[in-house]
Amino acid sequence: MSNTTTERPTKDLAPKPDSGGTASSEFVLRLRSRMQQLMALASLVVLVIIFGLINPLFLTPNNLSDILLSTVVIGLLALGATFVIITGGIDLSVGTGMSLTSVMVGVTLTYLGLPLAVGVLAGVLAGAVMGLVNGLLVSYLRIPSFIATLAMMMVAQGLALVISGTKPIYFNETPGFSNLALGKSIPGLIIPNAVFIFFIAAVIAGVILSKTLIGRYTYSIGSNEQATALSGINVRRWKMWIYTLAGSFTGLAGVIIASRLNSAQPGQGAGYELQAIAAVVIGGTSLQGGKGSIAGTVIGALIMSVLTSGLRIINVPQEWQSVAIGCVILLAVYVDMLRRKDTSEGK
Amino acid sequence: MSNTTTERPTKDLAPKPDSGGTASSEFVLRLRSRMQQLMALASLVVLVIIFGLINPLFLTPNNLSDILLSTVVIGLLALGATFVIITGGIDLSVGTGMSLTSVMVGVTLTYLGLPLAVGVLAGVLAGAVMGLVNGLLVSYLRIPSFIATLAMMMVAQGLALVISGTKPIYFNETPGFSNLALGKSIPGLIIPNAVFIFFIAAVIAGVILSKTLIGRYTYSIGSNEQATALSGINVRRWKMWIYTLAGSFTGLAGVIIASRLNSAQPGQGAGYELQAIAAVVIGGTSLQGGKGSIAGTVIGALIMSVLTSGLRIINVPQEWQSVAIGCVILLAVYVDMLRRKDTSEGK
Amino acid sequence: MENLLLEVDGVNKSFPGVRALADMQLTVRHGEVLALVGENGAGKSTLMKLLSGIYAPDSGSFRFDGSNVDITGPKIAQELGISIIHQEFNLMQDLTVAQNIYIGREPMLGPFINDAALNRQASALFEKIGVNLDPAQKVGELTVARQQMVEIAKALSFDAKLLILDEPTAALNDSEVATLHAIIRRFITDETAAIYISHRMDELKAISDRITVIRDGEYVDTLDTEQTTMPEVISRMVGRKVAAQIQMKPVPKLGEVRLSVRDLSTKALLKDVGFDLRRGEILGFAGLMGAGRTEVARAIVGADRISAGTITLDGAGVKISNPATAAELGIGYLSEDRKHLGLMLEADISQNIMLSTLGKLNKFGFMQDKMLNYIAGEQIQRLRIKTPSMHQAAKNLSGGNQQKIVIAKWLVKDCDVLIFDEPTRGIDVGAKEEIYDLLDELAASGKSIIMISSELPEVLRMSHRIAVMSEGRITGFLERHEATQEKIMDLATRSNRGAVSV
Amino acid sequence: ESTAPAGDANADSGEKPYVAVVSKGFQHQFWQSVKAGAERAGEEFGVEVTFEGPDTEKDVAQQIEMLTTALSKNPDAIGFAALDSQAATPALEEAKSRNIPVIAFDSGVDSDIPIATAATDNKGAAAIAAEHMAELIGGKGKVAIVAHDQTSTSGKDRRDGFVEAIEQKYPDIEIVTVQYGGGDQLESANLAKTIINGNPDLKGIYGTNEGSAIGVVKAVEELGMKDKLTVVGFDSGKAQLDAIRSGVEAGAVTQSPVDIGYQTVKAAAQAIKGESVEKVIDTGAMWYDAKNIDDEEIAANLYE
Ligand SMILES: Nc1ncnc2c1ncn2[C@@H]1O[C@H](COP(=O)(O)OP(=O)(O)OP(=O)(O)O)[C@@H](O)[C@H]1O
Ligand SMILES: Nc1ncnc2c1ncn2[C@@H]1O[C@H](COP(=O)(O)OP(=O)(O)OP(=O)(O)O)[C@@H](O)[C@H]1O
Ligand SMILES: [Mg+2]
Ligand SMILES: [Mg+2]
Repeated sequence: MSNTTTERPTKDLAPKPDSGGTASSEFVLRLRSRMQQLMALASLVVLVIIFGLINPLFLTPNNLSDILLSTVVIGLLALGATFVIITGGIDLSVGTGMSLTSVMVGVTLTYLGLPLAVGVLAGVLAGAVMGLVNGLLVSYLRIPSFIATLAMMMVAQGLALVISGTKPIYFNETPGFSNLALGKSIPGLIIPNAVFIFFIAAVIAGVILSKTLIGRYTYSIGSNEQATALSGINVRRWKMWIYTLAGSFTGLAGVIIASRLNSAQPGQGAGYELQAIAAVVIGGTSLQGGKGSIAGTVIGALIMSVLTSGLRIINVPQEWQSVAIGCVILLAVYVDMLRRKDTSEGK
Repeated sequence: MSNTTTERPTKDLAPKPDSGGTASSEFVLRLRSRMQQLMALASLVVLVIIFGLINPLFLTPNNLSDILLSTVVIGLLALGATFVIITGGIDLSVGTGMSLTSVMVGVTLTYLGLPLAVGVLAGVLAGAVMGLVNGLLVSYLRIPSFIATLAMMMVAQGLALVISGTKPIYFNETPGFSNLALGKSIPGLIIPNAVFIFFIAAVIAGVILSKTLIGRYTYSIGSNEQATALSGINVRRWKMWIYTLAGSFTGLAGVIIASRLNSAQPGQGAGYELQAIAAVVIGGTSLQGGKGSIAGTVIGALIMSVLTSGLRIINVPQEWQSVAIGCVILLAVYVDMLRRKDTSEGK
Repeated sequence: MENLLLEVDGVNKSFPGVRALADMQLTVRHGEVLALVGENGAGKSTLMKLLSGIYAPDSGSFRFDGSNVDITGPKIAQELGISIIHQEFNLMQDLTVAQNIYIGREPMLGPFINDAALNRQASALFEKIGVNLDPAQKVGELTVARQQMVEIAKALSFDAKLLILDEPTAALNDSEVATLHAIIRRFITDETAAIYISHRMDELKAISDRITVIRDGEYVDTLDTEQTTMPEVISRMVGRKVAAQIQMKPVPKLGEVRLSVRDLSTKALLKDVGFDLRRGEILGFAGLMGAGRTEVARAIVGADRISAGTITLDGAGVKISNPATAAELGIGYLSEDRKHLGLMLEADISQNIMLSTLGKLNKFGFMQDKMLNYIAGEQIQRLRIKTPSMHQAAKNLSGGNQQKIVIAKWLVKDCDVLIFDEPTRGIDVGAKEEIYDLLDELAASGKSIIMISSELPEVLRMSHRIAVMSEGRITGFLERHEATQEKIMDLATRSNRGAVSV
Repeated sequence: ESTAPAGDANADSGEKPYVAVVSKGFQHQFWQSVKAGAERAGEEFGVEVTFEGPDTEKDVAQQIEMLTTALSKNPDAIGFAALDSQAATPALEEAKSRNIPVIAFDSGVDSDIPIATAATDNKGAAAIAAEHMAELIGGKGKVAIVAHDQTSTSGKDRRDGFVEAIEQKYPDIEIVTVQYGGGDQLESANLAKTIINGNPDLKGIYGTNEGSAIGVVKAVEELGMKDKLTVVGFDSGKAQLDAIRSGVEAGAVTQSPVDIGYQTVKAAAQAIKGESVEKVIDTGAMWYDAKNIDDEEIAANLYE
């Protein structure tokens, strides 16, 4: 409590009794909210520099491009999870859900032989439907999101196995499909399409979150759901759509991983949800709801993949890698905490 | 607040000045809080009956005893997790943490050749230390519990591998050790010790939670951390101890699993945390903090193991098992919701 | 000087962008009740938070009972004998009343908490101070008013020398206020004193010995209650002369019936509630704590489920299943519980104000942020919300300013029927008048208003007609010309006489 | 600790050549034995070896990440055990285009890029288990399978090899259920007990890897059904060896994990030097039981 004192003010800013905001103090407040992202970005840069110093191979364009590529799947999952987490919920279904949507892509393209675009759409749609079901469970049946999405995680895992016949579905008949993720559309650049798709998805998510109605309601539901409802907003319906939106990012992740592996792997995905949530939280989004940003999530996802890849490239033995990742995550979040140092006791 | 409406005793609109709680209204309130557990218990009984009807072999004493035994490990982890969750936190480190503590038991008994009791103590203590670290991170460094325990999950996994030299440690030199879990101390009863240990641990946990200061502050911190701090309670210190307490249950789980497998398996445990949390939440403990009970957690853990075992014994194909578990969890929680039916827009 | 329990001298405290206290001073004598008054955001709560160890001062000194003290935490304050009832509740909703009161001081039986003794202790305390609470009930199940009683009981349970009450009566109605005053008087001895913060001027006269006025974080003056008049206090508060007595405007000619409620019942409390609300009418709702006024409002807007009853709007029957439907139909509800049901505390002011109107401010799916900020800025000016910026988090505002945000939220929404539940809770006298004028204006422009209030003078001042509730029923309607405090109290204390129909 | 050679190290640049081995797993003893074999060959042939593998044998994507990172380290050769050969194609093609030789191991890589494969024929190995199971239970009755994975190649092959062998040759044997315990001992023990409880007339259970087999052994021990059930396992591990010695488990099929690792790195070292390597190195699988468990040929392939 006593640490409020550290929020010591600049004495010159005497309050105007009925101001609508002085320009300078407004600037301070905005700067502060940007700081958080700057800080996370700084952690990221520091990590890159450290790994680069230890092993210069880390900084080769090829490796950096690989790191970007390895960010894509967790990154896409994290984009969707950001929305859900800002509402104060949690989404555990993204990992196996991704696996289910990739199977749906497989069914569409390989089993049904439909055109590529239809397959992509099917994947995204499958994700959206899954999100919709999550949303219905959470908002209309009022099942806590942890339970609803945990159940969905199990159901998706089972369905992925059932639908695929417990074996991978390959995309050999759709030769263009693996180009979707791995092709290099921009001549001269070694960065594969998947990375661009991820960044475009991130920009879209960012715009939705900060500039549209559904984004605003995402924040306000997370800030105070009851107050939002009493302000005449149909919280249940919006929440349903927010989960649906989140699900479609999972769907996109399913499409990309299928394209990257040139196969739909029904058994994988478990465990990805924790990584995605970690990326979101490292990016400064609060699990209490109401706060967060897409930029933060992108940085968080990058931190995770830089870490994983960096530890491998500097040949840290595998058993020590997880120890190191754990410690660095703690450090990154702690530095962030230090900066934000506010009066509330963290949960 | 709004949900108070339906929970108000209709009769007691104008309580008498001499209140102190009329016997009858107190009784109603208590009954109501028991109801929740009764409801979960009812779900459990219904499940048992259904499985028994489909396959009578499910009800053989042997199978029932096996189900109890299979509840023990997740159940112990869930006991600890209950404390953390009631404070409004979450503990993701219980799974791999259990693995680390079982390795510590192995080091004590097999590598150092110390007596059995020391080994058991070492396991519980290792868990407590891990919990303490979690607690320090959460309360003094104010790292969100999700992140702190996620990091601990990774660190514990790595350390278990490092300390054990990435191989299992066997207890062949300590012949009594496997009796700890599997021996049958009560003549004539087929139920193994591990089950009794679990129930004793549950009773202890229950008493601590409902009758002692640490338990009271667990609820209080979960209800309103700031108000608790303003009431002059050293929230940080208590939170640290609560996590430590929770960790010691993880430690006990590590001892039991080591005894049951007669070996410490450094690679296992990942994924157990979600099962433990699921057991806690199915048992009616709220992830928002402030609410929950040990009895609920025990029932929740039993529901999980009855479900898993039941679906196997009635030969549901594995890929459908997870679908079915997901659906039953939903149903169990939904029924519980329906009963609690409040008018507010819930989370 | 002689006989001082507390001396505050030269205290400064600033927050980012806000100078909350500037060279503040204050003295409290043994055996007195010192009232502390000032406009919303004047710095009253901040000063009290310094005294109770929640904030640390930037500079300045505190002398308590003759020695210099450094109050570094709530525990230190408790040990010194300073006990505080905060403006905002600090209760653990999931714990029982007794558990809340004695947290940190539980009677033990070996290693175990002796809950029986705990409840006995609490019962004894309630008896001693004359409040009426069930020690074993969960606090979350209590009404706001009863929660306030818990806070009071908790503060009194310490053997405090100095009792600080920061707007303890904002959630109470007159009879409860009287109870509280009796409690305070019993508390005061030659050894003790109390600081009493309130915006209800009539109370100051009743309870205080001296009145300290502060303005914009600065000390203004201290007056003897006996020798001063309220208009004098008010003029020092706001720094200008205020009209002594506001003229009550005559009841205007009302329009046709807009909202008509019949036989409204809920499972919990309401029984056959029925009334009509006309265009341009302000219908006041009076009643004792728990009478069911809030519940009527919540039932109408669909926040609570109704078990029976019909609602007709502009002649057509409507089914309102949730507040969103209500809002679409043009019915808005301002909740009495701003912290839990009104505000997004972490979000900034403009987001809070615009929450109910966001749906109208998007073009091709994108939010019109310029427009949004413009409107929010207008409201901040109009209601004189004291803040360095519209991007300040709501939690950083003073209580009264927070209440203004909630009001602003419904002013921008432009509903035809507005239900205001305790709209002036925590708002200072000057601003109150402005809000009254605002409501009058709204009514004059054809809006229909239901105003629920526990302050009888406010109900009498504002309402064109008054509905009085008791135990979930409407026990009577009073036209403005016939309404008096006595008649209202009579109706409010009736029980089981059946509902009065419209 | 080994560090990767910086820069574009080659066999002739003076530094030790570097072989990156990406396996299918890491934590299990089986993979640790492969790792030991790989490291032994590394010492013998003077090459630097790193060894890593995904957390679970389902995580195809994680393995691909490991393979790409390995490529970033400019290895002189790569040892690779594919969880899914197709998924690895782009990375393998990159290796090919950079003239980095790839040696496949364990269940092999279904592609013509690897210049050599040191592998176990999992289906064949499972068939061996089936033969012995059939023989031990007298050619008829009910058996069950506790498998370690439903989707990975090794999991499927060891299940299918067993099932096919039984179906073709032993019409009187019924496989009542296949359940998957993820190779987790506790989980496998719990589910094996349920299978036994649900099928009182069960004759035998087959566990498809170390964790599964040990789980089955635990179940049989805990239920005291040592003499009533025939347990057949896969791989080794101390608990399994003990069970075979004590008679709880009839026997198991072992691969040659150490040899797999050894042969992989050996082939890699040869390829780096430009020597020719055998295209297929069969590392074999053999049955062992209480009788031959201490034979030199067998014991060399068992790990504790
Ligand atoms: N934590 C904080 N951060 C920033 N500003 C704050 C904070 N707490 C209070 N303030 C500001 O300090 C000033 C004084 O607030 P305070 O709560 O003391 O007012 P008050 O006199 O109690 O008003 P009210 O009658 O409305 O309760 C206000 O302008 C308020 O916005
Ligand atoms: N005796 C009581 N015990 C517990 N809850 C009560 C009691 N009386 C009323 N309540 C509940 O408290 C809430 C507030 O009561 P209500 O809104 O009906 O009263 P009110 O007339 O607005 O009075 P106030 O807001 O001053 O308490 C309602 O939801 C009601 O169900
Ligand atoms: Mg105040
Ligand atoms: Mg009310």
